[in-house]
Amino acid sequence: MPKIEVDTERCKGCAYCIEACPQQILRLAEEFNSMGYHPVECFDPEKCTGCTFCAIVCPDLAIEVYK
Amino acid sequence: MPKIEVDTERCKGCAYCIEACPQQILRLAEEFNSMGYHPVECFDPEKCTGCTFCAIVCPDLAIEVYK
Amino acid sequence: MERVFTKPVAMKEPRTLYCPGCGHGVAHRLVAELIDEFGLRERAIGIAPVGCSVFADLYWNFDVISTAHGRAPAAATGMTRANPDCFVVSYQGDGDLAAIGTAEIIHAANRGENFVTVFVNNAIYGMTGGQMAPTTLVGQKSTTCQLGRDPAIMGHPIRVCELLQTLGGVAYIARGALESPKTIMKTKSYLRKAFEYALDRRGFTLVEMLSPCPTNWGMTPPQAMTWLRENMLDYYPLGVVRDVGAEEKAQKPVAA
Amino acid sequence: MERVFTKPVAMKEPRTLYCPGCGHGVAHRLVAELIDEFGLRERAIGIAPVGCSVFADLYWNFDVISTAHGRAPAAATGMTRANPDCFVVSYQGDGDLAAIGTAEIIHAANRGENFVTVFVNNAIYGMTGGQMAPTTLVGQKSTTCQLGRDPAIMGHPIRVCELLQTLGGVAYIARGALESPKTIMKTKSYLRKAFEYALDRRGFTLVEMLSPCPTNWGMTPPQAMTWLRENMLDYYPLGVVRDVGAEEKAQKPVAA
Amino acid sequence: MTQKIRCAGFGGQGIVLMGKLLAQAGMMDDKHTTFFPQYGAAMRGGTANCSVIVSDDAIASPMVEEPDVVLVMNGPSLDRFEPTVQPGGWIFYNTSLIDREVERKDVNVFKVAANSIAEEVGNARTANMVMLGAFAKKLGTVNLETLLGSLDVQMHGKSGKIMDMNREAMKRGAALIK
Amino acid sequence: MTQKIRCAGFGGQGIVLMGKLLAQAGMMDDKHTTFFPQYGAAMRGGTANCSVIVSDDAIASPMVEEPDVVLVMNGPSLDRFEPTVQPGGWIFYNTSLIDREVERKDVNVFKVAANSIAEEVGNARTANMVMLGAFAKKLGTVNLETLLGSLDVQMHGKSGKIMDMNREAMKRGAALIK
Amino acid sequence: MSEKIPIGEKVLMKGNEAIGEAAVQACCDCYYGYPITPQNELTAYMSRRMIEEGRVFIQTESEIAAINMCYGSAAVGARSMTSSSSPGISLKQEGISYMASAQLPVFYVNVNRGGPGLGNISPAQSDYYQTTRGGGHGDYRVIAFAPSDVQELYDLTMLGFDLADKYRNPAMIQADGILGQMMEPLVLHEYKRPPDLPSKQPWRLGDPSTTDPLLVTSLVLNVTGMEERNLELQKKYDTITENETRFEEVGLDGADVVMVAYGTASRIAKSAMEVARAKGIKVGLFRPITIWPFPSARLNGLADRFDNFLVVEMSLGQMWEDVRLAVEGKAPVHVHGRTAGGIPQQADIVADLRKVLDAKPGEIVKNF
Amino acid sequence: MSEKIPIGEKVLMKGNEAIGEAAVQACCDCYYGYPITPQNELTAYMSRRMIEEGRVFIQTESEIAAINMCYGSAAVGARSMTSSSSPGISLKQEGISYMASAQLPVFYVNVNRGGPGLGNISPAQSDYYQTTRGGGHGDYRVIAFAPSDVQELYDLTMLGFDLADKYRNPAMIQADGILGQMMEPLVLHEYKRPPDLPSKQPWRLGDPSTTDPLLVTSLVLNVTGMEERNLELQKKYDTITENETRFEEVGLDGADVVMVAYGTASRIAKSAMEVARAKGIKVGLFRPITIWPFPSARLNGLADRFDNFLVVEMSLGQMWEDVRLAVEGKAPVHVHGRTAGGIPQQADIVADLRKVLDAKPGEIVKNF
Ligand SMILES: Cc1ncc(C[n+]2csc(CCOP(=O)(O)OP(=O)(O)O)c2C)c(N)n1
Ligand SMILES: Cc1ncc(C[n+]2csc(CCOP(=O)(O)OP(=O)(O)O)c2C)c(N)n1
Ligand code: SF4
Ligand code: SF4
Ligand code: SF4
Ligand code: SF4
Ligand code: SF4
Ligand code: SF4
Ligand SMILES: [Mg+2]
Ligand SMILES: [Mg+2]
Repeated sequence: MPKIEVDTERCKGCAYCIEACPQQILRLAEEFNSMGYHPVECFDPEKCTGCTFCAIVCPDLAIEVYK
Repeated sequence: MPKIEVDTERCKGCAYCIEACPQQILRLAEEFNSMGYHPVECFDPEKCTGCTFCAIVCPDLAIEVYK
Repeated sequence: MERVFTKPVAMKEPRTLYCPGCGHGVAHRLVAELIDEFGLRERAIGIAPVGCSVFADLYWNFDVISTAHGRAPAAATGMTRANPDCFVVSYQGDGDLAAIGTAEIIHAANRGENFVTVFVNNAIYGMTGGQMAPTTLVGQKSTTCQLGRDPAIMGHPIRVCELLQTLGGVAYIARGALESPKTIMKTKSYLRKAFEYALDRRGFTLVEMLSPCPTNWGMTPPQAMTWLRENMLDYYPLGVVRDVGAEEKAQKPVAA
Repeated sequence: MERVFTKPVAMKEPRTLYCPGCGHGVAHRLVAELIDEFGLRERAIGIAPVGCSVFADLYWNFDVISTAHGRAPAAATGMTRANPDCFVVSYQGDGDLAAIGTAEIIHAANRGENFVTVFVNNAIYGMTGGQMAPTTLVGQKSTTCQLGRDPAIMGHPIRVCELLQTLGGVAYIARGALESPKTIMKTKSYLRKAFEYALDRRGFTLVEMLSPCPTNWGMTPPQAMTWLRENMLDYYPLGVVRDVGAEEKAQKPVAA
Repeated sequence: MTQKIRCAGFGGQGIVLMGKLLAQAGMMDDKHTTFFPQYGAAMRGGTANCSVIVSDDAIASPMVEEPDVVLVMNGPSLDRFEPTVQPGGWIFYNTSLIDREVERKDVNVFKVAANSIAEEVGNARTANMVMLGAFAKKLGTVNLETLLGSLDVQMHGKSGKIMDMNREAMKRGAALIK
Repeated sequence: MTQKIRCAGFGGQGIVLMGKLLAQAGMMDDKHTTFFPQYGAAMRGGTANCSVIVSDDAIASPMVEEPDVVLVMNGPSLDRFEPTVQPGGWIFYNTSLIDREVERKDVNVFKVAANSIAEEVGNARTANMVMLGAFAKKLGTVNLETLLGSLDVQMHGKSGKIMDMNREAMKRGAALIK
Repeated sequence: MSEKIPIGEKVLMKGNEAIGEAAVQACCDCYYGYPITPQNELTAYMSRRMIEEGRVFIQTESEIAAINMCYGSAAVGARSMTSSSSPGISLKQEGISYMASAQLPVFYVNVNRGGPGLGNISPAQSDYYQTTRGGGHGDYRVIAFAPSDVQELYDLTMLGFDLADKYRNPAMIQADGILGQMMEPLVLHEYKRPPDLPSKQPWRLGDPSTTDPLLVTSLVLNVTGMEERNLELQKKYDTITENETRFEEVGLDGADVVMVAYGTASRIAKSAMEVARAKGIKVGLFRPITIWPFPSARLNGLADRFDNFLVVEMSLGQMWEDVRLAVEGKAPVHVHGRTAGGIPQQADIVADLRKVLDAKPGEIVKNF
Repeated sequence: MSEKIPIGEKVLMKGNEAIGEAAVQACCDCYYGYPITPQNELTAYMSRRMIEEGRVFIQTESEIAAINMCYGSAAVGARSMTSSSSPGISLKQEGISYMASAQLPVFYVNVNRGGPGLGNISPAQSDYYQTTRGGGHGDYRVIAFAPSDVQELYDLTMLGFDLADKYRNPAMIQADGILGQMMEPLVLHEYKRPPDLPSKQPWRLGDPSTTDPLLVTSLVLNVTGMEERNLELQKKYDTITENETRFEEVGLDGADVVMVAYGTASRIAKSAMEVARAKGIKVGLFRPITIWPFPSARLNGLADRFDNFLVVEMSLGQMWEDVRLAVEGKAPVHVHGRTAGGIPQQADIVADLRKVLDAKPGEIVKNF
C-alpha cells in the first residue's frame, strides 16, 4: 500500500503539499515541532496513491514516498 | 554661382568629399598643409551645384558651401 | 515496498535555513536530482550566489563556490574555461542576475559559455529584506517601493529570458515555475535539457524558475503561491524561449 | 550669396584631434546641428565618454561632462533626474556602451530615462589602440584577436539596438550610418526624432551610428568607408528599430 | 541601574516590536536606552531576537551577550539563551510553546502562558504583549503605564481594535503578578 | 657617453620603428639602451614621437625631455622640438616636408631630403630609413652596420623586397655624409 | 513612522534612519542606493522620505551606477548621496576617485561589515584603510567622519553635506553595523545652511543662467595640468586638515594610558575606562571624530604629555598606524583589535590596560 | 615578434610584453583582461601568446568580470592573471578582497597612470596606498612588487605567480607607465617551479579525484569563524613579511642622506645619487623591491645608523608614510613627490638633497 513518511522535524508547515495532494488527505498537525512549526500529517493514509505530488512540491525534503 | 570653400588647414585629406561629390569635381591637392595632409581642392568650380554633399560627409567641418 | 521519492544523493542531510514555503528548497533539489541523474556529483561545482541561497553549500552535496554579488557568470566562465571537465551550475537570484550582474550574464550568454544557469526569480531581494528587484511586478510593494513599483520612475520589470535570447551564444533558455507538481516537473525537464546542452558544449543555457518568497511578499506560503500564480505567470509566460537544437531540426529539410 | 552649409554654433572653432576620416567628427556635428536647431545650447549638457571622443568638450560649444568609462547612462540619469530642465546628450562608443557599460545602458533604457544616447559603433576600441569591441565583426582582426574574431570563443558581435528594444522604458531606437550624404542625413533625422522624444519626456532614446575608424582598422579612409559599407551594413541593418510613437499611431483606430 | 534584556522567539512572534517598546518606554521614562536587533541573513530560519538596554548611565555597546533578563517566546530560544543569562538574572518564558523546565538553578524563572492568555484576549499574536506586561510589572525596569504609552508611538497607525487588544494583553500579562 | 634622441613626425611615417631600430642597434652594440614611445590618446591627431637613449652607463629615466639629438620628419614636429634640444645638440630634419630653417643658433643642423631620396629608392615610406642612415653615419651613436642588422630583428617577417628597400634607403641616407 | 518627523523632540530612532532623516533635513536632492546589509534601513527610509518630499530616489542597478548617478547629479549642482556597506563601497572606489578629481561634492555612508570578501554582516571598522587612504586610485582624500552614537550620526550627516559642498570634495561617514542598526534616543534639529554656502553652485552644468560652456571632468591629459590639479587638491586637503579636524578628549588629566578609539569601539572604551578607573588604572580616552583628517597634530602634542597609548579598534591595527604616525615614536602605541563582528570586550580592554602599564620598555602590547 | 621567444638570449622588449612572456613561461593558465592604457601591450601580447599555447585568454566585458573570472579559475586550481591600470584596478578592489578572503591565488599587474579620476595616462606611482593598504574592504593584504627595470618585471612576474600560489594570496606588480611602455634589453630565462609547490592545488574544486565536497568561499557568517579567518590571514601576513620582504641598498656606507625610492623613481634617484656625489653630497639609496611587505624592520635599523632620509616618489607622500612609520621618529624623513606624469628630475632631487643637509633640526623638507 502506497504511503508517505513526513519528517516532522524538517517540515515547516508551508502547506504546499496539502494543496498539491490530489487525494486531499494531508493537513497540518495540531502540535508544534521543535522549530515551532505545525508539521503536516496524513489523516487518511489508506487513500494515498503514492503519486509523489506532495513530495515534489515540498521545499524542505520533508516527505518520502513509498509504493 | 554656387561654390564651396575649403579650409585647407582643417582638411585632413580623407577624401570622403571626393567620393560624395555628384559632380566629381574634387581632388586632393599636391601640396601639404601644415599638419602634413594633402587638403582637398575643387578643380572645376563652375560645375558646383551647391548640393552640400561634400560638406555633409566631411568629418572635419572643412567645407563651407555658398549658393 | 519501494521508496519512490527521497532526498537525492547530491543533497546533504541538514534542514535548510530557508523560510517556510521558500522556493529555493525546490530549486536546489531539482539541481541535485539532475546531478544524480547525470552522475555528475564528482565533477560538479555549484555556485552559491549572494542572495538567500548563499548557503547552498550547506545543502548541496558536491563542490560549491560562493562568488561576489552578480559575478557568478564570470566566475563560472573562469571555472569552465580553466577546466572544461568540470560541470558548473551557476545559480542566481533576480537581484544578483538582473541588477548588479547584468553585464556578466549578458556577456557570458553572448560568449556561449558552457555552464548551466539556474535563475530563481522571486521578484524581490530576499536576502536583504525585501527590496525591489528588476523583476518586481508593477504595483508590487517592497521596502524600497512602499507604494508599489511605479514603472514611470522605476521602469518595468525585466523579462530576462526574452532579453537574453537574442544573443549569439545562447543554446537554450526556458522559463518554468516552482508552483505545482506539474510546473515543477516541467521545470525539471527544462533543466534536464540545459544539462544535456551544457554537457554537449552547445553554449549558454539558462532556466528561469518563478519562485515564491512568502516572507518578503508578506504572505503565508499558500497566499504567496496564489499570488505567484495570479500575477507572475501572466507577466512571465512559461515555456521554452530559445532552443537551438529545435531550431536546427526545424530548419533541416525533411528527408524524402 | 547665401552660406548654405557651415559650422553650427554649437561647435567650437578648433580642429579636432581625430584621425583623418574618423566618424566622430560627423557624429559631433550632427549633435551640434540639432542643438542649434532646437535652440538647446544654453541648457544642453554633452557627455564626453571614455573613448576617442573623451575630448568632446574641445569641440562642442555647450556644457560638457566627462564621465567614467561605461557610466555615461548613470551620470546622464543623475543629471536629468536632478534637473529635468537640462537636456542631456549621452555619447558613447561601442566599448564604452556595450562592454563595461552594459548594465548601465540596459537599466537606463529600462527606466525610460529622458536623455538622448548617441551610440557610435566603430566595431573597435579606438582610443586604446584597436582592441576587439563587443561589436567587432566575426573574422575582423584587432590587437586582441589577431587572427580575427572567433565567435566560438569570443562570442558573436552584439546588436545593441535589437538587444535594448525589448525593454519597457524605450521610446525610440534607430540605427544609422555615417557613410554617405544619404545615410548621414537619414541618421540626422533619427537623431531629430530622439531629440523630440526626449524633449517630450517620452522615455529612453538611442541612435546608433555606424562609423569608420580608419586608424584601427588599418585602412585609408576611403578603404575604411568601403569596408564599413560592405561588412557592417549587412550585420547591422539600418533603420528604426523601435518607435513608440509610430506604434501608438498604428494601434489607434482610424477615425471614421 | 543598568538592565540588559534579550527578547527571543520565532519570526512572526513580534520579537522586534517587544524590543522597540521596551526601549521606547525606557526613553519615555528618561532613562538611557538602546535597542539592537539581530539582523540580516541569520534571520532566515525563522528565529528572531533583539537586545535592549535600559540604564541610568550612558550605554557602551547596545549588544547584549550576557543578559540580565531574557524574555523567551519559544523552545529553540530557551535552548539558545538559557546559558547566557547572568547568574542571579531572570528568565521569563512562554510555557504555551515550551514544555520543558529551565535547568539552571542560579537564575530566577518566571513562567508566562503567553499564547493561551493572548488567545483569551482574542488574538494569539499578542502573546508578546502578555510577556512584556508580565516582565514590566514583575521587575519594574520600565513603568507599566509608560509601556502602554509606548504602544501609541511604536504602533502608530494601527487600528483602534488592534491597539486595544495589545493593551489588554499587556495588562493581562501584568495581572499575573499579584 | 650618453646620447638622448627624440624621433618625431606624422603618424604613418614610421617614427616608432625608427626608435626601435636605434635601441635595437644600441643593444647589439652592447650599449645600455632604452626606447620609450609617446603613447595613448595624445597620439590622435596624427603626430608621433619617441625617445631613445644609448649610453655606456645604466639609464635612469627613458623619457627624453631635453634631447641631444632630434630626428624630425615634419614641420609641426620641428616647431615642437626645436626648443627642447640641448645647446650644442643636433637637429636632423626632413627638408622634403619642412621648408623653414632652424632658428636656433646654438645647435648643429643637418638637413635630409628624406622623402625625395626615399622616392628615388622607390618608396616614400622609407624616408625614416634615410633619416636614420644619415644620423648613424654622421654621429656614430650606433654603428651603421649594426643598424642595418637591427632591421632583421625589428622587421622580421617582412618581405625581402621591403627589407631591401629599407636597407637601400638607409644606405642612401648614410651616403649623404661624405 | 509614517508621519512627518517632529523637529526638536526626542525620538527613538535607528542609526540608519537618523542618517536618512538628517539628509532629508539637510536638503539632499538625490539619493541613489543599492541594497546591502547592514544599511538597508537607510535605503528603505530614503525610498519613502525622498518621494514624500518630491525629490529624487533611485534604487540603482548597482553600487557603481549609484555613485555615477551622484557624479551626474552633483555636476548639475544637486546635493547627492549614496550609501552602502563594505563590498559595495569597494565597488564605488573608481567613482569616488572620479568625484574627488573632478572636485564634485558628494556625501556617502559606509556602514562597515565584516570583511574581507563577502565576510559577514556583523559590525566592523575594518574599512578604515580604504576610508582614510582612498581605496581608489590616485592622490586624493575624502573627509571621513566617525560618529559614535545616533545623535552624532544625525549631526555629522548634516555637517557632511555642508563640508562636501564647501570643499567640493566627497565627505562620508564610517560607521559600523551596531551604529547603523541600533535605536537610541536623539533630538532632531533643523538644518541651517551655513551662510557662506550658496544654495546653487556657480559651476553647475546645464543652467541657462551660466553662459559660457562649462566643463566638469577628471581628465587633464597634459601632465602639467594634471599635476597642478593634484597640487591644488593637496592644498585643499591641507586647508581641510587645518579647519575640520575634530576629536573629543575624555578624562585625560593625569592619565597613565590614553586610549584612542572611535565609533562603537570608543563607546566600549569609555565604559572600560570607568571600570579601569575603579580598579585604580588612570586612563583617558581620545576619540577621533574625523578619521580623515586624522587629529595627528593633537595626538603628537599629547605624546609629549602622556606615556602610553592604547588603540582600541574593530579592525586589525589599521588606525594603529595613524596613531603611530602621529606619535612619531615619542611614546609606545599599543593596540587592541577585533574584526569581522568581534566586539572589543570591556574586560579584555581593562586587562590590556593592565598589560600596557606592566610592559617593559620597548615592549608593545598587540592584542590580535 | 611572431615566433617563439628565444630563452637565454638578450632581447629588446617592452616592459608590458616582458610581463606577459614571463607569465606565459611561468605556466599561467588563464589571462583575463580589459583594455586600458598604459598596459594595453600586455593584454594584446597575451591575446596572441596564450592562444598559441592553447591556454585561456578572454578579453572580458569589464575589469570586474576579469577579476571574477580569475576567482573562478583559481578555484579550480588554475594559475590566473589579470592586469589593468589605475581606474580599472579600482574596479577590481571588491574582487581582490574576495580572493584575499577566500585565500585564492592570483597574480595581477597595475601599470599606474596619473590620477585621481580619469586623470591622464602618464606614468605615476600614486596607487601606492591602494596597493599597500588594500583598496578593498576588510583587513587584508596583497603581496606587492615594485620592479624598476624590464628584467625585474620579467623576474618578479615569475616570482609573483609562485608566491601567490605558495601563500594562497593575491600577488601583484605595481609599475608605472614608463616601465610598462619602455623597451630595454633583458635576458629571458626559463621558469623553474619551486619544489615545494604542487602543480595541482589540493583544494581545487570540480576534480573527481578529490572526493569530499569542497567549498571555496569568502563568507563566514558566524562571527567567531570570520574573526578566526582574519587572524589566520594575519598570521600568514606575518610569515610573508618575515620571508618575502625584498629590497636593495646602494652605496649606503657613510651616507649623510639615505634616499628611499622604488620603480622608475629609484632609477632617477640612482642617477641623482651619482650627480650628488660628484658634488660632494654623501648619499645612498634604499630601494624597496616589495612595497608590501614593506622593508620596515630594515629601515628601522638603518635609522639607527643614518641621520636623514629622503623619500623620492611619483606620488604625493604616500610611501613617505611607510618610511616614517618604519623610522619611528629616529631620524627626519623628508620627501620629494611628483604625480600624474610629473617625473622627478635629477637636478631637483639633488637640490632637495642639499636642502635636507641644510635643514635645521626639526625641519622637514617636503617638496610637492
Ligand atoms: C556588492 C554587493 N552589493 C550588495 C550586496 C547585498 N546583497 C546581498 S543578497 C542581495 C540580493 C539578493 O536578491 P536576489 O539576488 O534576488 O536573491 P534572493 O535572496 O531573492 O534569492 C544583495 C543586494 C552584496 N552582498 N554585495
Ligand atoms: C575603467 C576603465 N577601463 C578602461 C579604460 C580604458 N579605455 C579608454 S577608452 C576605452 C574604450 C574605447 O572604445 P570605444 O568606447 O569603442 O570608443 P572609441 O574610442 O572607439 O570611440 C577604454 C577601454 C578606462 N579609461 N577606464
Ligand atoms: S503521495 Fe500523492 S496521494 Fe499520497 S499524500 Fe502525497 S500527494 Fe497525496
Ligand atoms: S510541503 Fe513540505 S514543508 Fe511544506 S507542509 Fe508539506 S511537508 Fe511540510
Ligand atoms: S557642393 Fe555638391 S557639387 Fe559642389 S563640390 Fe560639394 S558635393 Fe560637389
Ligand atoms: S571630407 Fe573634409 S577632411 Fe576629408 S578630404 Fe574632404 S574636406 Fe578634407
Ligand atoms: S526571504 Fe524569501 S527567498 Fe529568502 S529564504 Fe525567505 S522566502 Fe526564501
Ligand atoms: S582611432 Fe579611430 S575612433 Fe579614434 S580618432 Fe582615430 S579613427 Fe577616430
Ligand atoms: Mg530574489
Ligand atoms: Mg569604438
